[in-house]
Amino acid sequence: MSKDVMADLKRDHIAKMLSKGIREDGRRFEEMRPITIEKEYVRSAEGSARVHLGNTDVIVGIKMMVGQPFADTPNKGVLTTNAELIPLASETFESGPPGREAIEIARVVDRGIREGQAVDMEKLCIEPEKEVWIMFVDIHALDYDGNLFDAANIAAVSALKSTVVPAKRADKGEDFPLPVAHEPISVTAVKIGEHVLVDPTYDEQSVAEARLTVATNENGNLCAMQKGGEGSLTADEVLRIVDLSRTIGAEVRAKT
Amino acid sequence: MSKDVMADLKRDHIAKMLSKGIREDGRRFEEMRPITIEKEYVRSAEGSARVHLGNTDVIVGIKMMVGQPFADTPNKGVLTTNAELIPLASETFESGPPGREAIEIARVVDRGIREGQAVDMEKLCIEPEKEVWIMFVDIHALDYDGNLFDAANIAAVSALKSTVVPAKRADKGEDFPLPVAHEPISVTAVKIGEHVLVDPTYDEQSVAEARLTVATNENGNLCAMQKGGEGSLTADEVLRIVDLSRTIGAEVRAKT
Amino acid sequence: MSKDVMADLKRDHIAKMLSKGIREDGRRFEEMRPITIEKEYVRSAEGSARVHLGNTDVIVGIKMMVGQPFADTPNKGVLTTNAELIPLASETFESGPPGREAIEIARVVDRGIREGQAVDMEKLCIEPEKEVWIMFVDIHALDYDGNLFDAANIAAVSALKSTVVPAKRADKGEDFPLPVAHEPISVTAVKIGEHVLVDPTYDEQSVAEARLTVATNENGNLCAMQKGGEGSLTADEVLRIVDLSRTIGAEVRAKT
Amino acid sequence: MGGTPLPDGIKLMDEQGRRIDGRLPGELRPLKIEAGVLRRADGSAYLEMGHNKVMAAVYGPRECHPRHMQDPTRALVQCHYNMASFSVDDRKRPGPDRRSQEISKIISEALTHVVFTEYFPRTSIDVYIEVLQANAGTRCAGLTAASVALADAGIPMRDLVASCAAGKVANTMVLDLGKEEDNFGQADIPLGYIPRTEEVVLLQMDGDLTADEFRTGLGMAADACKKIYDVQRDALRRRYVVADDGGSEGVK
Amino acid sequence: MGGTPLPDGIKLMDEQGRRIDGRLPGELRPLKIEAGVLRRADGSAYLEMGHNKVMAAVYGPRECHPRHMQDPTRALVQCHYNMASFSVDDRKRPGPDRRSQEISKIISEALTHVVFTEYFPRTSIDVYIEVLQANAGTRCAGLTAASVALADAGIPMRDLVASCAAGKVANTMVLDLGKEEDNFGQADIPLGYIPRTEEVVLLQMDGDLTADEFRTGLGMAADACKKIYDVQRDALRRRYVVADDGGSEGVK
Amino acid sequence: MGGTPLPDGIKLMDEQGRRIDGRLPGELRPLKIEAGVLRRADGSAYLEMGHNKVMAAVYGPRECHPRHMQDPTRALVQCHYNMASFSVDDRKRPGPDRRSQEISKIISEALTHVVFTEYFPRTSIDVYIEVLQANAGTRCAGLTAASVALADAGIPMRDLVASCAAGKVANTMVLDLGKEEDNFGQADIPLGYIPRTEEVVLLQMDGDLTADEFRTGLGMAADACKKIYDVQRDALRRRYVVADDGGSEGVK
Repeated sequence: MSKDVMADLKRDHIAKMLSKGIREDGRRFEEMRPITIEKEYVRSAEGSARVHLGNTDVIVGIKMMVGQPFADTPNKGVLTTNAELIPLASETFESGPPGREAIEIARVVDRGIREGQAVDMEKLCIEPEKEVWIMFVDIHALDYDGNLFDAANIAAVSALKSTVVPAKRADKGEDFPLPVAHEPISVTAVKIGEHVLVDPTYDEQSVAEARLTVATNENGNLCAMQKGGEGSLTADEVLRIVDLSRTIGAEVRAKT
Repeated sequence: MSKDVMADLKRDHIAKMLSKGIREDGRRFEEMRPITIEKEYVRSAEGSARVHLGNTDVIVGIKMMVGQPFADTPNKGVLTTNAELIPLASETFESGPPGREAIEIARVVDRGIREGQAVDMEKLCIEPEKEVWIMFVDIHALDYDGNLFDAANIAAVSALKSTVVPAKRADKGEDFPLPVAHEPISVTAVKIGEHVLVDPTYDEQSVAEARLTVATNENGNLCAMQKGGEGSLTADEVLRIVDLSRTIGAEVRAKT
Repeated sequence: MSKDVMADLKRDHIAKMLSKGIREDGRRFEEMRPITIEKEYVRSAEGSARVHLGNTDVIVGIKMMVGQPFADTPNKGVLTTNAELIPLASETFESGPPGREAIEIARVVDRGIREGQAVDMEKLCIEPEKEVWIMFVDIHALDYDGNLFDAANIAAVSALKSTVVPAKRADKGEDFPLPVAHEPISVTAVKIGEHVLVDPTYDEQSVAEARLTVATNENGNLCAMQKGGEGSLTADEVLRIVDLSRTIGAEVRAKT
Repeated sequence: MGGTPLPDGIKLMDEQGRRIDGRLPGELRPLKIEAGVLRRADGSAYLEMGHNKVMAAVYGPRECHPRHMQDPTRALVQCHYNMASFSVDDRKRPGPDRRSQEISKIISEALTHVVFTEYFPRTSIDVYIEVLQANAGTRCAGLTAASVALADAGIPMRDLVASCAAGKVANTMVLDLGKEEDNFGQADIPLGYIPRTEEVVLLQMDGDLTADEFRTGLGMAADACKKIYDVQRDALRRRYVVADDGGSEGVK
Repeated sequence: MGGTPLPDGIKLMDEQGRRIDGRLPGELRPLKIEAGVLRRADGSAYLEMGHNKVMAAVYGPRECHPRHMQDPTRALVQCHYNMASFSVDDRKRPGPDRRSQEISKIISEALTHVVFTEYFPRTSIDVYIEVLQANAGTRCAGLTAASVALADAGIPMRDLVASCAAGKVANTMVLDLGKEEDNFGQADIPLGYIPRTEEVVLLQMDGDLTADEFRTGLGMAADACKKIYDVQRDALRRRYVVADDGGSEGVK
Repeated sequence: MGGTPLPDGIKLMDEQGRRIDGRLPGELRPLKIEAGVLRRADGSAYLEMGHNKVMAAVYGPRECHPRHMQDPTRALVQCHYNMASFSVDDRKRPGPDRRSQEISKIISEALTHVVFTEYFPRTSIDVYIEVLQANAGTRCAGLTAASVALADAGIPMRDLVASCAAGKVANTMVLDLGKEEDNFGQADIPLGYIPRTEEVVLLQMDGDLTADEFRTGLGMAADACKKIYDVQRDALRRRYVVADDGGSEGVK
């Protein structure tokens, strides 16, 4: 019970502040937290980045392996995205195989990279139908203060941009930089009462009714979207968040 | 406790009626429930059938894949039978990997098909030791009112008879109908007190002391048998159920 | 609570006796329990041994299979050690996949065999980079009265010495005895209060503060070591146990 | 979206603006819903949408296991979306994969919004969606069917959720993508919607769309949900009439 | 049954009616049972039948975990049949497979019939069967051994269950199939039987049999169970005598 | 130890007695520890030792789940050692393998020795060790970091555990093996040690050593742990100072 009482109190407090136009950390409703990106953070990975989005801290490592293509895309590399929400990062994360929350984050980040055509997958073909590069995007949360969707997306795009395909080690010619073609950036907003806030903190996220993540490309086109939460959005709210995502996404992209 | 009290009351009621020669749905002791069979129910399967046995409702789908033979049967196809007792079909079924109940049903249906030589497995050899057809028999319960053994067996045999091996799709020559050689049919009976009833409902099954499933072929020969339940049977009861199975099995076979 | 009270009482009793120089079964502190070894206990295995160490009873079976070498050791066989602490052997063992206790035992036995170079793994190469012999060392506990580390190690070494590689069955030439090069023997000691005892019984183990397993080879060299338990050892205690292990290990080796 | 190149000889849209299965851009596939089709479940619905065949069943409110998941203030709506192994061309391995877990999560959230969960604290309302035959759009089909099954189970609800997708195919915004359109199209927007209150409760998108195209698609899908909503209500009405004819006590 | 063709040069029965291991059709393999062979378990038995080596152990009655499985009216008899990885020619992967789960289920049911479960409500009686060396007929060997282990544990029982198989080999009904007979024979009928009350508590069959052949096989197996029953009782009697000699308090 | 033959052109030790990374035999790799680096955890520490990068976090004392694991007399210290999939050259499959479970067990035991577990009955103190980049010696790095994280969490402790390995390379006893030395060396002795009380709380060894060599290595590692202990205390002192500067209430 006490947990629920706490949640109610927190919700009331946050909502009251929001009605005065104030977020708990002083940001504007449409403002991301500070972003810091450390590329090539992990030497054992082919590409990596550690991203702080406010106090949210996440590492993405890219590993490249030679393997078989899927039957229906014989001349394309394979993308595999995985998120480990290890209990080191939050008491709300549990040990064991990825739960629905981790799966959702991995799949939304994957969808952004895949549908946003971040990587030219045809250039990852070694021999059609036989051998291609398998690209593992592994998301590792270290400290969780909300909005892992965007933090992981930023880290993934940054890591991809720093990745060198280890062709020489695998006896497949010379090493080459991963052919990054686009930089899809996601922006996540939540709805709390009447208000729409981008880049929610843990506390904001925990009292939010609904969440919408929108990934856009350099040309402002949409490539992926995911609504979450048990509340609803109006079509107008959806369209407003789409607009926010296009604008803010462009600002974030400049930093990756 | 209330569950056990309920079970006791139910048992008393059913037993009292049986001693007057009456089953709860008015059937004779040696009478199957009405059977309806919809073949080719699922287009995405190579063969399929949906069977209603009274209110018990089950789908069997057959999928054919090219794969490797077992080392000790290099010139034969491979049979794999699987049962999913999904919680959609009954509150007594649980999510997760198949439990002992599902495994028993799958294995008894498998034994009937395999030992009854329903399919000429040598005709499923593509190249000895290298490539054969793998036949997946997937049993999916939709509504559970007892006696899944027989419902699944009937659905499986019906589905096999409707199966077309997709050789063309796999680039292995022309499509051909699955070579069905025999039609092993199982009949299940339970013992409640002094009485032996065929094709038990859920309620009858839940108060029965023992169960015996007997599968027979067109020639009246036995090909598979499985006793279940914590009660015992006399040898005479076993032999009587064997006889029932041969007679009733022939009637059921005519409908598949 | 009662369990803990029991443990306290047991500890007090054992400690009191030890302070008088007496172990519950009358052994000297530096004395192993009687060892009996039945080699070739299981005909279905390529090699096997059943070992009683006092009342601790364990079987090790060796199975040999043809498989692929690891990439970094292309001309060597592969060693895989597994322990099943099945609940038949003790009420403290649980069903299901191996727990940390079983994993530790398997890994310590594995380390002894591997680092002690018990088997000349290069002679298990069939064709470099392509085919080698995979050696499965399976440890099966039957009755658990403490010190499975040493019982399993003795059984493993004895089983290896009785192993014949079934080359003929696999169509790889003539059968030949497994090339056993060394016989690493482990000796385990525990610390209870001031005292160090080798080869602890279940009761001794359950009240011990720390455990040290040391495996040595014929030349008296150390090849593997593992400390366990929540207590500590002094460097002197460690070195004393190392010496014990060298002396007692030589005596045990003579029996395998 | 697919990313697979269109096989030779396949055209997703012809010169007359007809789609590969003959539909117009704004046309749904044939939709059929039947409520109350299972005996054992507390509520159920069977749905066909084009070549999709989906069964939904509801059990509950009932005691929530494991107990530490119980919410003392309300019921948990737990959806389990599952594809039968034979529902797709290449046999699917039984058991939940990552895709089905994601779908289960977002459908659970969408349904939670319409159930009066606060009436049934500490309980679980379990929604099982079984895809028997899959042909693109199964998550929408499943959500639509599950809403009807919840109502059939007599669970108090604010409203029904209707669901369908819009998408982009051959540079045209269309409704309710079929299998080839899903494989070779340009974008897909699955929507869960409450037509009466105009609320979006499920929304995903993948592919490549301008903001304008998205706005158009969202509108098309929302409009189509109104039609689906009518079919849902009709199924429940027929169920009620049948029940009434046969004596409502006799049905369950 | 096998379905594998008989390798060249192997004859399952010779002209004199002798089987491949020299037995007559109605002859059991050599059987040896020893009770009380493990210290840690509450009861145990070791059994050899031909080249089968099986160990059975019993723990309980003890508290049943997890708690929601407890039956307030009686004990649960839970059998866990397991084959050691080295018990067969091709190494078996550790852990339960479908076959062992099925066997565990039917042995649990057979043993439940003879245990006075109602004396120990809410408890579990756990029976572990370990196949150390397998050579056809391990489920019968396991059930026979488990009965003895239960009695050795002092669990109150109506009677012992004896178990063996009949089968058809080279067109002849025979007892207790060996490995080659199991691989290349025509039918197998594993039976669990209580000789005194003439009750069938475990029964399976696979292969191809006429009704008459089955009747014959059932009779043969039931008769053989009487002999096995004597060996079981003998093992328990020896155990008692040994215990008595050594002072009954000293044994456990 | 490796057993892999040394690749051509690689020498583990040169004529001057310098190791492959330029260190002298008794020299540790550069060590850096920072305490209190995570917000969400109750305590944390980041550690770099050579090319190892390790994060440790502590949660608790908190309620122990599942309940049947609770100890009514004390807290359980439960360590979970995990390698990130990208921390090694060949991607590691996510999830615990046998190696990480063994390491988790021995680190749990080592830490239990120094925590006043009796102050917190029925609770769990969870220690998470994440290896972000691995370069030999990660279990020692993890244990060293975990000690600092426990202290940072304010858990009452007898003392800190320091950890490092000695080993044998090119017939020389050396400290703190690097990756090539680990792969191609002759022996490794990971040690967990409490310098003040001179207690060994973690100890493993593998390879080939005479008793004298082992004695030498144990001594070298114990001495090195004193230096590591100083770096640990220094990290905690800096943490305190920083906290103090910024106002101790503001930090957590």
